[in-house]
Amino acid sequence: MSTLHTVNKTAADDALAACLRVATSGDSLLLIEDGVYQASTITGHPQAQVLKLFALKEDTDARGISLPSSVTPIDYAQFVELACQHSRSVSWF
Amino acid sequence: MSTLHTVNKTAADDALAACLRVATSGDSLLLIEDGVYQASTITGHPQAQVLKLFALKEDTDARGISLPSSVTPIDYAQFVELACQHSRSVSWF
Amino acid sequence: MKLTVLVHSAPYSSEAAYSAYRFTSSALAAGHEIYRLFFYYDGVHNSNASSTPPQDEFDLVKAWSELIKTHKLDAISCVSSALRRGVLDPQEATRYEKEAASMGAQFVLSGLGQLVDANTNSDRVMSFGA
Amino acid sequence: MKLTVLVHSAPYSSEAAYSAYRFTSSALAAGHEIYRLFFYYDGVHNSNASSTPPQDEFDLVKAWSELIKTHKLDAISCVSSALRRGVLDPQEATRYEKEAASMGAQFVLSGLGQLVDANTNSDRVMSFGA
Amino acid sequence: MSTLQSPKTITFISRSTPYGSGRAKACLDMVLSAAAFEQKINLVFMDDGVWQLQAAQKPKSIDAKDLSAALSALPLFDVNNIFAESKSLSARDLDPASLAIGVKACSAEAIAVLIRESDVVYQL
Amino acid sequence: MSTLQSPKTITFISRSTPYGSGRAKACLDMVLSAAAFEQKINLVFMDDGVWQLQAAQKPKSIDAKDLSAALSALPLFDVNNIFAESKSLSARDLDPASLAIGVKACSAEAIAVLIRESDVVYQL
Repeated sequence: MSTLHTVNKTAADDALAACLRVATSGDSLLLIEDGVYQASTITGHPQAQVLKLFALKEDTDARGISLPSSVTPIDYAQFVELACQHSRSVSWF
Repeated sequence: MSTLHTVNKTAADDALAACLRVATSGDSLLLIEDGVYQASTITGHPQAQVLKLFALKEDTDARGISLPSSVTPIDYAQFVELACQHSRSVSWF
Repeated sequence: MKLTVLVHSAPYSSEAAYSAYRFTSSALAAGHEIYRLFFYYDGVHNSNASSTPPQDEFDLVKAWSELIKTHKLDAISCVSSALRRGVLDPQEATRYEKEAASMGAQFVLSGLGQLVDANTNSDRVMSFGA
Repeated sequence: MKLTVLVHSAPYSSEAAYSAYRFTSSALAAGHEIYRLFFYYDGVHNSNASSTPPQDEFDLVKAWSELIKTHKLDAISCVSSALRRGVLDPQEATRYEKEAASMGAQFVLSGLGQLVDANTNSDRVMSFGA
Repeated sequence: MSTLQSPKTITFISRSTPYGSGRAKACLDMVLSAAAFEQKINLVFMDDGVWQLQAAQKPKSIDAKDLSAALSALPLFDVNNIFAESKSLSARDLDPASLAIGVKACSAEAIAVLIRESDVVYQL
Repeated sequence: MSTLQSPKTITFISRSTPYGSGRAKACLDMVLSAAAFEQKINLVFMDDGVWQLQAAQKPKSIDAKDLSAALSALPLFDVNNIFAESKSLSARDLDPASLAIGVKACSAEAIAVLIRESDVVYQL
């Protein structure tokens, strides 16, 4: 019954904040596109502690961003798998 | 030598904050489009005190927004006048 | 699984349409079925066959076209979004007396009912926007 | 005064192109000269004559066209932005072997050099974007 | 189109201002289309989306159609589960009792429950 | 085109990420065009625009061209007044000494001076 959330905006936008307010324990959060710029700060959000955290490797590589150990890099094939493993997705943009 | 700044984004965006950091005494700030949603809070910014503050009446009317007395409503004809009275403009979007 | 991909954004102006393309390609490569591609709002620009990026840049419109042809995908451009944005098929161009019909032959103009249908008949819907 | 208006945004997807139109109309009404309209980035969609909004909605593409015609304005659509976004004139459509040329006859495809020229020869440049 | 089977529960999260972009209108069109096919609909306003609920909009001044008027027609299409996040309303100094249409002010936790009970969620 | 007279001072404020939208590339194209016509150019990175300066970008992974590589060619076009706002850099934990190209870290006050001394300012 869990949800996959994707966020593709930097901290200049309120998309991640909205997502974190409504994401619940067991949900997954995948940072894609410009969302990967928030990988290093997301673990500071209390609400992020109960989520499984991922970032799209193609997008982190493109931008020269390295990930903290709490955020798992995945590729597009694994992104598809994640989408299938969750009951639904919410794309925050 | 003064500058006309326009801002067309809500507080969900960092456009106004950037504008306020670099706008200087004697500059004018005109809120247009979604920027008019910041009319009621802009006077709380210390940097806004040294600026002449305007909001585009067509956009406040459209959105049902009322202005504090510190922000002057102007129409498109006055917007054109403002643009001509200043040496340059910066559109923050 | 049966997946539907909803695309809200134009090529070039944001990365989202490219991400949707990569997601779709990867899903097909993994053996999933794409029930429908639905291009909505600025996403309809993905169906504009007149798009001509520089030769050394990735041609997303062409890539979608080839993916749709190869896998015989059902690719719908939302008709009300597309009309506003000037992406017409020959039939709509004739109806509205417009000279140019730029929509690619791989795409079909249709309404939001096709997205409601996709909700019902897909296992998952994935949205991409900016 | 001589004014140049730079438009970065498409109709319908944001209000910015509409604001640019109102600003331009008001400047002309006040007796100012519009040295140039320059449509850049997503702004080139303002020059797509195939745009067909619902009849009860404001038709911004048509409004631009009429304003340009009435006042004989110099209206330039940035060629590299327009090619990417599939807004071609007949000459570019022929050159790139595309079937559809949807750019309105009131607009001219040209390069960013025309914006540099406008910087030099206008008293003010006003930008609109989203 | 394949035959529509049993209705799905669809939650729409509308997070955009009414006139600054076309997103709010595009979201409403999706809602109306789902309503026409008799789906179970939740419509949630969050963040800048609550500006759509501001009273006394007069968008004729910018040649736009009144989005709040269109929203007020939703009950005619049997769209009755309309929510606005309390935190988003209060951050914008919007009084839930003085909005253009009747909505249920709710917490983020309540929105989380709506999402969990949905087959499909759209955010725009 | 009318004859170009004496060069103008043009300041470009680049506030967008390199690949999330086409804005950063569009801003760079404007800079290069102005440089080709030998205008006096200031290029300022603010807010998310400083992400364009991140080292070790490999945008081939998303089929994009390397924007930071293009930026590094700017001195060849005599664009040497390149600034990044210190506050924007530090907010993103970017070290001015380890960026993809050489820029002058500067205060918002310094950017205000650049604007005041410009004939035209573009923000993208």
